[in-house]
Order: sequence, then structure tokens, then C-alpha cells
Amino acid sequence: MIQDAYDDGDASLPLPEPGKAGRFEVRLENFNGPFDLLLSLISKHELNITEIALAKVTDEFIGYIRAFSAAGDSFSLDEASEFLVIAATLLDLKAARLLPAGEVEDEEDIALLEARDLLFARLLQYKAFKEIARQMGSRLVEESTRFPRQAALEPQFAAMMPELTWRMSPTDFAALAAKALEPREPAPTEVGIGHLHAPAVSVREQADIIGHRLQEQGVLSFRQLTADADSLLVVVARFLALLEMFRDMVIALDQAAPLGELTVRWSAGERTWTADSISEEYDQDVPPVTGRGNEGEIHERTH
Amino acid sequence: MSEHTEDHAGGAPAVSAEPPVPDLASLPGGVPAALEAVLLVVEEPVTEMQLAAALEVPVERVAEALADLKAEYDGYTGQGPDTGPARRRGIELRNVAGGWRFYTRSEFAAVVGRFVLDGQSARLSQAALETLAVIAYRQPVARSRVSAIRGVNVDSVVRTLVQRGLVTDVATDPETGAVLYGTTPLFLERLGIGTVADLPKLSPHLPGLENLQDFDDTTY
Amino acid sequence: MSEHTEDHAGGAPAVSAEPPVPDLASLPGGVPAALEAVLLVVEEPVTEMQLAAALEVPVERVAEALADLKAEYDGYTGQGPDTGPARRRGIELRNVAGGWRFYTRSEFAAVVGRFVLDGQSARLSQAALETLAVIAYRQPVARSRVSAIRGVNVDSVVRTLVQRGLVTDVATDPETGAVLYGTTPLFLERLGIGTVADLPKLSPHLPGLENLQDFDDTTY
Repeated sequence: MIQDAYDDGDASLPLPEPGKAGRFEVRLENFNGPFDLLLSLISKHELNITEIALAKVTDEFIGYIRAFSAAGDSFSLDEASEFLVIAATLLDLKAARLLPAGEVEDEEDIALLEARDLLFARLLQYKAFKEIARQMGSRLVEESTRFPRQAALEPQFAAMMPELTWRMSPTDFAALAAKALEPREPAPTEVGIGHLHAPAVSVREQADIIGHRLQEQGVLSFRQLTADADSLLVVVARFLALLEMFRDMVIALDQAAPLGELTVRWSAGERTWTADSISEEYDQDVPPVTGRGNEGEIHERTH
Repeated sequence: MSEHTEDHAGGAPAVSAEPPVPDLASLPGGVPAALEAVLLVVEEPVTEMQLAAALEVPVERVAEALADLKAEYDGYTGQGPDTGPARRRGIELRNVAGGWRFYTRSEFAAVVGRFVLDGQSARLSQAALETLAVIAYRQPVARSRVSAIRGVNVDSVVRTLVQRGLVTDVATDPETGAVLYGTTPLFLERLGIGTVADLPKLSPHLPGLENLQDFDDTTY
Repeated sequence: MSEHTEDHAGGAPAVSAEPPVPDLASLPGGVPAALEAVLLVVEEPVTEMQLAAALEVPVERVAEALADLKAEYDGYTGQGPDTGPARRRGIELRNVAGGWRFYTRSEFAAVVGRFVLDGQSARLSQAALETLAVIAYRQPVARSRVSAIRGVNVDSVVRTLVQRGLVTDVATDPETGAVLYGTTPLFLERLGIGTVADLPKLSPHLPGLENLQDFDDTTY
């Protein structure tokens, strides 16, 4: 479901052949984070981070993934949790792009634009840390030419140490050893979703579902509209569907504050509307995007 | 510099049940020599306060003597009557991670390296460096937040950094219960800086995002 | 003494696969400074032959420089044009058991002793006990491996155990060159057992972890 306007004119399918001039320089074995890819795409075009550049980058990224699966390459999306993150990130971009062009009038527009700015900021931040890390690395190397004094204590001082009191039996000691040697589980930070395999989700189907609900009930919050979603991908798909429906002017959106509750109102009355009007760009079989990632990351990008 | 201060009264509180410290002024070499002796046995950077307590001299006296010693080891001529023109030594006295410690001078790394069995740990990977950078600048910080900034899962990298002693858990987030990580004194020592505040500024790398901290705080 | 010998040819055989030693004469401080640097990091007295080999200078040159350094540290005026009147240092360069090593000067034993013993306890910390347990059951074992098992940096804890005489370096890893640690007779004595083989088996304490060795080996 992360694929979209790939067939809107730009036919140059980028092939995932590393190293070729004008092609993607990213090599997956050295690949380090989704923002790496975004940054390399952006710098490849030597463009400022503008909406247009990002739109192009978005398309290329999707083509990149597609070409991989089309080639039946060993590139396993299962293993590449990063790609789920970048997919969600690009969906943010896509969402911002779907806004009606022109002046920003509504709070919702602003919220969405802020979401996009947030992404730019995050990209820049990532880039900054990358640069700082490079400096830190050379500093560490430089400093490693200095060796600290760490010699054993001179015997005269070692002899002055207080006599060790030892009350541990061999059995106690073995119990301690067993505990110390036990493999330790990493401390939990958040609920993992690594075990989930996300199936392909159709935006059109989801639009159909929420379209019917809204026609029946008039007003629903986004939370209510996604209460039964059994995966994040479904939530994302329903969010995209809402954007499409907003563009079709069959719904109105209201959000009191950024990241606040999003209220969706059916505004087309009895007008006939079907999900068939959802752009063609979602209407393709898509490679299932699955992967592992921290829940927090995805959540942030799908607010 | 004069070795002949009589001011021992302002020093740190005396520690009981330990051998009395002789009048340093009466010993050849005085306070600087006493500092050299202590610095020869320390295992990590040691603060001026600790040195002042061990020597029973005021901390200002220690600070002054350390600065003079450092200059002398670096090959600058001492100012006092009993310090002659110095030669640059193979030993460097450095003030890092909040304390003082002897290091070999970096020019001799090739020679010294042959004698250091357990050398410095292997180089950090790019991923580890970037994670370390985020933790250094955003500490105390939860793993999930580092993940969000780096765009990848950082769990195993953080474990490696903890193992290497460069990062440690410093607190627990009161709301989420997540472990918060920060850098260690060893990190500062390896980087050759005094405190986290000495890290180079991040802002030059963030054009137009001077208020990034604000942005950050509302995102997480 | 002159720093400017050009004679590097008469040194010990060059060690392969190590960084080349820079021309010491071109470095500030020259041979004496290089010797100071090496002496700062050696754990055991080191012979003039070893030093000559590392520095790639003739052994006579090393012997001469060491004698000069010793005199200088003892506070005698150097003889060379670039060595001024010296002050007596808190560090003493001594030739013991056929090798050279830095020691703290005896006048400052009280100060150094106070510093070293400050905070020393008669009991081992929990971290020290656990590290000792890992070393006891996994010996001979490198510090990095103990770190990996415990999930934290164990450098300073291992140093404490060595100082306490419970642990010592027993071998060197042939591949990595890392020091391998094992327990000492004192440890066995404290635990009241005859040999390491008498340590109680771990298995009863490790339900479902019969494949512990496998786990261990995959950690690296």
C-alpha cells in the first residue's frame, strides 16, 4: 500500500543497481537507516528540500522498492524494518501533497503542513547527528593514540588494602555465578510488534468501509473510525482514505489542536459517492510491507 | 611557583585512622612531586578536590600546581626559581572528564601500542557512533526516542555501547517506565573532553532549526 | 645528552605487521620522551632490550637515556645542552629485577597510601562478586567477554579483583592478543576449595539452560 503515483508520467524506473552513475548509491548491506536513503535521494537531485523534490523522491523510493521485489531479489522486506519506517515517513509526505494547493486556510491544513515541516526538521536533525557522529568518530580515533596510565598497584600499597572478608560458601558462589551467567533479556522500552506480518491493505477498501460508516452516522472521530483496525497499516490506509475523501469534498475535518482528536463529518449529504473514485494510484497489487520496528516510530508518523 | 606554603589548614577534612601526611613543604619536590606520585597510581581521572584531600592542601594550591605541571610536561619553562627550562615529556598530564590523569603523548602511539596488551577497544561502527551521538546530545534519553531520531531500531547498538562502558542507564522515565540513557565519564575521557557541555554545538549543523529542542520536546 | 642520533639501524629486529616507529629524533622529546611514554603503560619492569626493540634504537642508546632519565627524576641536573636543572620528582625510575619501571617515590608513600586506600572496603561489591563468578566459571576469559556476559563494562571491577589478588592474567588470546583472566590460589583458599574443578556445578542453578555454552559462543 505504500505505492502510489508511480505511473503519473515519470516512467524512468530506477533500478536498484548500486554504484551506477545516476542510479541509487545506497547499498543495502551498508544501509544505515531509512533517512540515509531519503537523504541520498535528495542529495542526488541536488535539490533543496522542497515539496516538489520530496514528491519526486517519494516516487523514486517506491520505485526502488518495487524494482527490488520485481527482480525477485534477495532483499527481504521482512528483515528491513527500516523500510516500514521510511514508508510511513513518505506517507506523511504524500499526505501533505494531497492537500488542495493554494493558501492555507484551515487548521487542519496547518496541522498537516506542520506534520510535513516536522518531517523536514527530522531529516535535518538526522543529517546533523550524522555529521556530528563523523566528527565524534575522528575525535575518538585521534584520542586513541593516547594511552592512560593504568598499572597495577605497587606491592607496598596492595599490602595495605584491608583484609577481605569472605563469607560465601561454594554453593552460594555457584548460585551467584548461575545468576550472573544467565542470558539477560533487554529491558523493555515499548511493546514490540515484530511478530506481526502486515498484509497488503487497500486504501480503496478502507475508504469503502469508512465511507459507509460516515454516511450512516454522520460524525465520527478518527479514533472511532479506526477502533476496529487490527494493524497500523489499516490505520494508515484509513487516514489516506480520509485525505482522498477530503479531496473529493465528501467529508469535512475538524481538529482542535495539532495531534488532537480528529473529527470527521460526512458533508456530501445524500450525494452518491463510492470508493471507486479513489485515485488509481492506490489501485494496484502491492508488495506486502512487513517488518519490525519500534511501535513509537510508526505511531509518530501516523498520528 | 613556591613549594613553601604553610597553609595546610584549608584542606579537606582529615581522614581518621590513616597515616599522617608529612609536611609536604619539607619534602624534596613538595606539592608538585606529591601530585606526580598520586597521579602515577590513579586508575581514572581524579578531581582536584580528591587530590587536595589526599595531600591536605587547599584545592587552589592543587589547581595551580597541576596547571604548572601540565605546562612543564608540555615543554614550557616553569616560572618558579627551582624549575628550570623544561623539555617536552613523553607523558602528558591532561584534565579530562572532570579530573586529571597521566597519558602517553600521542606522538608515541606507535611505540606505546606495542606494550599495551589490552589496547583501546575496537573502533565503533557507524551505527554505534550515530547512536552514541544522539544519546550524548539528548541525554537522558529513552531508546525509543533515539530510534525515532535515527529512524532505525537501536536496541542492540545501545547494548553494545553499554557493554563498552560509553553509555549507561541514568534514570527511568517516570511516565513510561522506559530506561533513560546517558553517557559515562569513560565517554568523556575517550573523547578527551571535560564535560558534556564541551561537546561541539549541534546548531551549526541544523540551519534554521535553532529551536530544535522545542520541536523535539513536543514530538515525543 | 643528544636527541639526535641517526643510528636506527643497529636496533632490534623489526616487528612485522605493526605501525612503523616514527623517526624519534624528529619528535619533540626524542628518545627520552619515547621511553617515558612506554614506561608509563608497562605493568612489569621492562628490559633495555625490549625498549630498544620497540624504539628501534641501539640498546646502548636506551641504557644511556634511562640512566639520564633516572638522574633527572632524582633531581640531578642533566648533562645535555637541552636539559636544564631538574627538580626531584614524585615519580621514581628504578631498575629492578633487570628491568625498568616507574614507582612512586617513597617519601610520598603516606599520601599515596591515603589516596589509594580511601574508600576501599573489606567487602567486595555485588558487581565485583558477579564478575568474579563469571571469571571463575569461564576462565580463561577475556575482559570483553565478561563484559558481554554481564552487559556492562567491567574494566574497573576486574582491576579491583586483580588488586585484591583474586584474579590474575593467565594467558593471552592467540588471535586477538587480549589478556585472558583466571582465578588465583588465593581465590580458591577464600572459597575453601582445592582446585577450580571443585567449583560446584552450575547446572542445578540453571533450569533450561543446559546449552549455556552455545549461548555464550553466539554472543561474539
